[in-house]
Amino acid sequence: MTKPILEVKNLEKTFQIDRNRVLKAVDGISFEVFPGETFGLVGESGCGKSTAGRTIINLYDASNGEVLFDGKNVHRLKGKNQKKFRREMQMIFQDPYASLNPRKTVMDIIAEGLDIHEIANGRSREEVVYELLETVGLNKSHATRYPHEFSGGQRQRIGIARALAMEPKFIIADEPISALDVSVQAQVVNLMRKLQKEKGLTYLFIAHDLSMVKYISDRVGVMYLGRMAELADSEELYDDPLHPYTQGLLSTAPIPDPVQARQREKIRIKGELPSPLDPPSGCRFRTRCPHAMAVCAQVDPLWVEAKPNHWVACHLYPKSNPQ
Amino acid sequence: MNSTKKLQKSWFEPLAPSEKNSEVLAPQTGYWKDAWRRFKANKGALIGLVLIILLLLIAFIGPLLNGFDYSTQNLSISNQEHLSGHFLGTDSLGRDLWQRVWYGAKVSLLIAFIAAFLDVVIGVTFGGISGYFGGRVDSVMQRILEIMYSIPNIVVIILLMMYLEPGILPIAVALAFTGWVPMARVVRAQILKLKTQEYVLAARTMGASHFRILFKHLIPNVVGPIIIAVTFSIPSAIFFEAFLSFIGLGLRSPAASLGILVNDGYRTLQLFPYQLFWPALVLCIIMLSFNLIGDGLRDALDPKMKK
Amino acid sequence: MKPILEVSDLHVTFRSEHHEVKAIRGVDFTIHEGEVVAFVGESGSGKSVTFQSIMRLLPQPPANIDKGTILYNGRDITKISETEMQKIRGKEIAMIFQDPMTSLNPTIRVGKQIAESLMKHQKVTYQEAKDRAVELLKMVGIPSPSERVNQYPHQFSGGMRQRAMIAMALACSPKLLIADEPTTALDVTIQAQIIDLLKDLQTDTGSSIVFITHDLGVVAEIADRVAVMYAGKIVETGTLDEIFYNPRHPYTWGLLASMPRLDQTRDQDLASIPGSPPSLVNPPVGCPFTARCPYAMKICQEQMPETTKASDSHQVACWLQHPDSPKVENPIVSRR
Amino acid sequence: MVKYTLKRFGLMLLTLFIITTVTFFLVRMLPGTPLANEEKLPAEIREQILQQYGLKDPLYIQYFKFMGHLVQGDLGMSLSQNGRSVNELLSDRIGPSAIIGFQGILIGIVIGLLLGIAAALKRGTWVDSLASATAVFGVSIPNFVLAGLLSYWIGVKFGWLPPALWGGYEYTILPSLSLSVYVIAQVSRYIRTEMVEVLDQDYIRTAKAKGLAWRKIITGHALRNAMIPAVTVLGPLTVNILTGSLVVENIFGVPGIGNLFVESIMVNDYTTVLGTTIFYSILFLGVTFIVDVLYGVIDPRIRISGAKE
Repeated sequence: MTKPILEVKNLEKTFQIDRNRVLKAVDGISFEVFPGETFGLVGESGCGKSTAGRTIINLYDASNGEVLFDGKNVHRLKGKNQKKFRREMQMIFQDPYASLNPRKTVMDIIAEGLDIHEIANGRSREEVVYELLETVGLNKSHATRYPHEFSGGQRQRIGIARALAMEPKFIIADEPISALDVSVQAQVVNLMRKLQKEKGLTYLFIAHDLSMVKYISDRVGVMYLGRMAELADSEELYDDPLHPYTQGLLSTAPIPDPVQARQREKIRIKGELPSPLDPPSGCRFRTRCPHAMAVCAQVDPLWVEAKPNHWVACHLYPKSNPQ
Repeated sequence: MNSTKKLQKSWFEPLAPSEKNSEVLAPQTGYWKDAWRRFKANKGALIGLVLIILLLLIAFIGPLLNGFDYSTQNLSISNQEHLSGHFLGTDSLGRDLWQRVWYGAKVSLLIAFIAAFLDVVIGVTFGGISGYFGGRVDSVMQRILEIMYSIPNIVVIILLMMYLEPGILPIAVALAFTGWVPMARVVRAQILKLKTQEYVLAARTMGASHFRILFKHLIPNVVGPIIIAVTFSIPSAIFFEAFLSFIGLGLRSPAASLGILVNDGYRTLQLFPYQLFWPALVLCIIMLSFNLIGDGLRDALDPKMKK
Repeated sequence: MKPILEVSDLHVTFRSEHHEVKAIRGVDFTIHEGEVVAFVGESGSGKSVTFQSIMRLLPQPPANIDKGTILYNGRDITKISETEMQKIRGKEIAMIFQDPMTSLNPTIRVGKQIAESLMKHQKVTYQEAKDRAVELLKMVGIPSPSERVNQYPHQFSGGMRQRAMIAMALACSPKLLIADEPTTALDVTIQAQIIDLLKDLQTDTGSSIVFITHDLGVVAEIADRVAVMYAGKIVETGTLDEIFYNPRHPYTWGLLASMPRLDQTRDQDLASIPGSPPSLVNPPVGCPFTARCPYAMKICQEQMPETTKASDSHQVACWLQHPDSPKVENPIVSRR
Repeated sequence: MVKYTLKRFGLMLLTLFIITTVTFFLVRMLPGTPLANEEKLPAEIREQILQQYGLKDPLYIQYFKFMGHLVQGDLGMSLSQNGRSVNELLSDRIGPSAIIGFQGILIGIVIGLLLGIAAALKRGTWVDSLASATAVFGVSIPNFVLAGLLSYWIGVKFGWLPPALWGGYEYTILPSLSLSVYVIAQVSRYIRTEMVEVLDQDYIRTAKAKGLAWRKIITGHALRNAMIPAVTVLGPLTVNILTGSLVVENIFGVPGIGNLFVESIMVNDYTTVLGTTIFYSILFLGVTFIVDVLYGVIDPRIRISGAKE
């Protein structure tokens, strides 16, 4: 087996809300991402998936645990290694309106990385930008324009071009399509897939839409209230979800097919997300779980490989139970 | 299908991709061009701009039109409302009012501009540091700001003026002493909001330095609100300068500023109201113009910040 | 089934000093008693504007109904006075909105906000209305309703607020409920709960529901009939099965194909619709979808297609339906 | 909520302490002596007076003495008015100031509110234009100019009201009006903005969708929510009234605190200047504090969750 490009080990990220309250946004998650694959991170709002992504790319310091990129801890990088990391890992953002500086032209936005790292590799800055615009399906004439003149989908392409300018190996896509219209979502997803094939990119794809994550990812991790609930190959996760939360998510995810919608088994997740400031003891999901047992309130389930390459944290699976 | 008249067969041939109207982009507009368009559409603002330009022109050219100066006294022609050559008459010491008004206007404006400049320097630095670095730095600076804000500024200015020698620079400094506070608040709030914007995060993920983020991403996006705040701090400075002279803490005669002239005008109000009227009119026009321009800029530069 | 709402040739324009946006450009449809009709479309397609203008919720100016009739129970409500309209709003036709955070008044207790509607339409006292509000909150599944009724919206979670909105809308047992993207702002698990709730309430009360959404997945869960909107027009309407399994309009094909299904394999690309919707400041003279349509013909640029019937319940506005046009197969394999 | 109030109160006391301290040293370090105007006094009498007022002590002793008295509410003796305490002076003068200040703010708020609401409801009509014209003129005409114009035209030219001095009720009208114009401008502008914003909110649409009458929506939903943030404008208004009172009282010869303050500055009466400054600070801080607490009480989001967003 190849070596992972990214290893996340027991990562924690806490925020001090005020003197007495601490928000554990990410509470000890571990996973690996291998070169050339797409790893999907899925969960509802407040589950910590975006915080995880931002901690991995070192926008936030880790409160505990570590993130290894190419074997090096990203939070301890200095000097040249730091610079190299800033080029090799890039991010695509959610909001196509807020992610581009409104006062800059498309040229300057895309070339920002080139300017910071002084890399145009002998070619002129313009040439590189023009080529990138072509790559993402825009053209030269767009370079002198400002972001507000573009549609949401076009802006997202500009964001992708900006990331590509650094010739990265790894891209974190933080809900890149959730702000876009349905007909435009597919354009962006197809573009991302095309780029992955052509450039051998590795993706960490963060989203709340299970069907899109499942479609684009090789492997998927499901997060709930700061913890990882389940992790498996995407087909496997769909065919045999182990965690009751994943089961619920799969059965509630809207599918554009009335017959299937009518026929599928409906597992409803009752109640609402508890406050992340005051999460339930033991298994985080127990307050909404149809299978909750006494043990769930007392003991944190262990993160175990219930089936080959299929990990889960749930007391229904004997190995998860530490006793 | 009544309107389906004679549809020709050829119309049902597929269109080549090149024949389709491809995506039309919104017309190309820069931020400033757009802002200028909105500003022009605002009649009040335009009037304000024209008034202030005219006023500045007259303030510089006007004094050349009669041969007097602002300080020469001639008691033999005191308090003459209509006197050839003296367009606005003379004051109680026989000084030419036309000269004094324009000289005073220039002095008042100079003080206001210096004060506004100091406001920007102090306010932007303070607000920028406080907002950008956040955390403990911010909470300490925020406390200072709160305290500064809760002291009635007029009291501070008066106390300072009792301490400082009246002069153009001291007055400007005293005005800036409290004047920077609103500026700092505006800048801090903006930076606080902007620094979590995704384009700033994007710059950080690419390894941009603090310097680059502040000057390439944040400050350019705060320029609008800063300009607006400056435009409003100028009339406020003009007001306070005049106010200080009025209560006797500002510049003193024979120097002239609009405040001194208004104050002098009051002494003779009952008998010679024109001596109050002219300087008061110029003062009001300046204040009005800047307020109008400020309103226009607020709508033009920051359509969302209409407060 | 008796028609309850019949809209024909509705045109709505937003006018400002600088330009006009022709948001709705000739919309016809009928809602029958007891059915759930979904209106699907992208942002800017006019689905929300259609119903907000029917309810006269849009500020006028800038919005203006230029043309068209809206028959509610046979009566043209474009002609009635504002006071008459107030008797219809909330009592006959109720509405719930996308964002439950901003759609409730933050400074008024939830119970009072529900009671307002009852006091207006059923002339009951405040106390009676409040008692009824407790029942309504209970009906929409809010635990300990007698305490909740005295709380403020910010004390409710997102899902709870949407339930409260539903309780408010159903207070006077309206004949028609317009749900404008009621689940878009909610998480998937909560979205499913709200859809279940709406379905159950619809079965119990037998009222009609118009469900406005951009999500075909949600449509598949709830609708009896579907209307697909694009650039201010309805391009296709039909029963749920007709739209999903026998769609006729290339835009509907595109929409259906661009959504991944949970059982979709990864080797095939998603079919995507190139480009983005046209600006409605200067809408194209012909079919608005022409620029993005893989089957576009010359006629499409020149002339708006007529609405044709594919079946009694199924209508399409596309030149491909014309006998002279080339035969195009529905590219989506029927997955029935 | 209680915690929030206490915290605000603490901050207010701290601010007051800082202002008092800074003012004290600033005033004491002023060039020239308080008795500069009475240079002809024999040396020993000067000494005696300085002794009597405690001005011979080292500065820090004076400071502690002063703070000690201040805590008991004693502002010390006036230097210019023999034998009178600053407290006495202030209580003599507070009446006229309070009357014209209160009337000014009342007129300002009532007219400002009506104008602002009308402008927001009739956006784009002549009412709106009138309101914005009033607002921009109101902030552009300095109150010392306005006061002069009112005094000259209404007082001298037409003789409708007394142009100056202090007597019966009619003497309060012109000063109050002079003070109120700025208040009208600020309040109407602020209310209009808030109101327009509130009318744009989704919950107004919800109320409309419930079938409520427009009038009911305005009174039951919009006004209430627009007024909550408008409470905060009271703080700046107080400062303005205070600033205005300094000149307006001077121009109209109103025997108020503003006049006292200006007179004391002229004659270097340090203790009175100091006392008046402290009085003004307490007034302003008190209003700010009340506004803060009031805001918390009338906005349920703060009252119940205890935090500003």
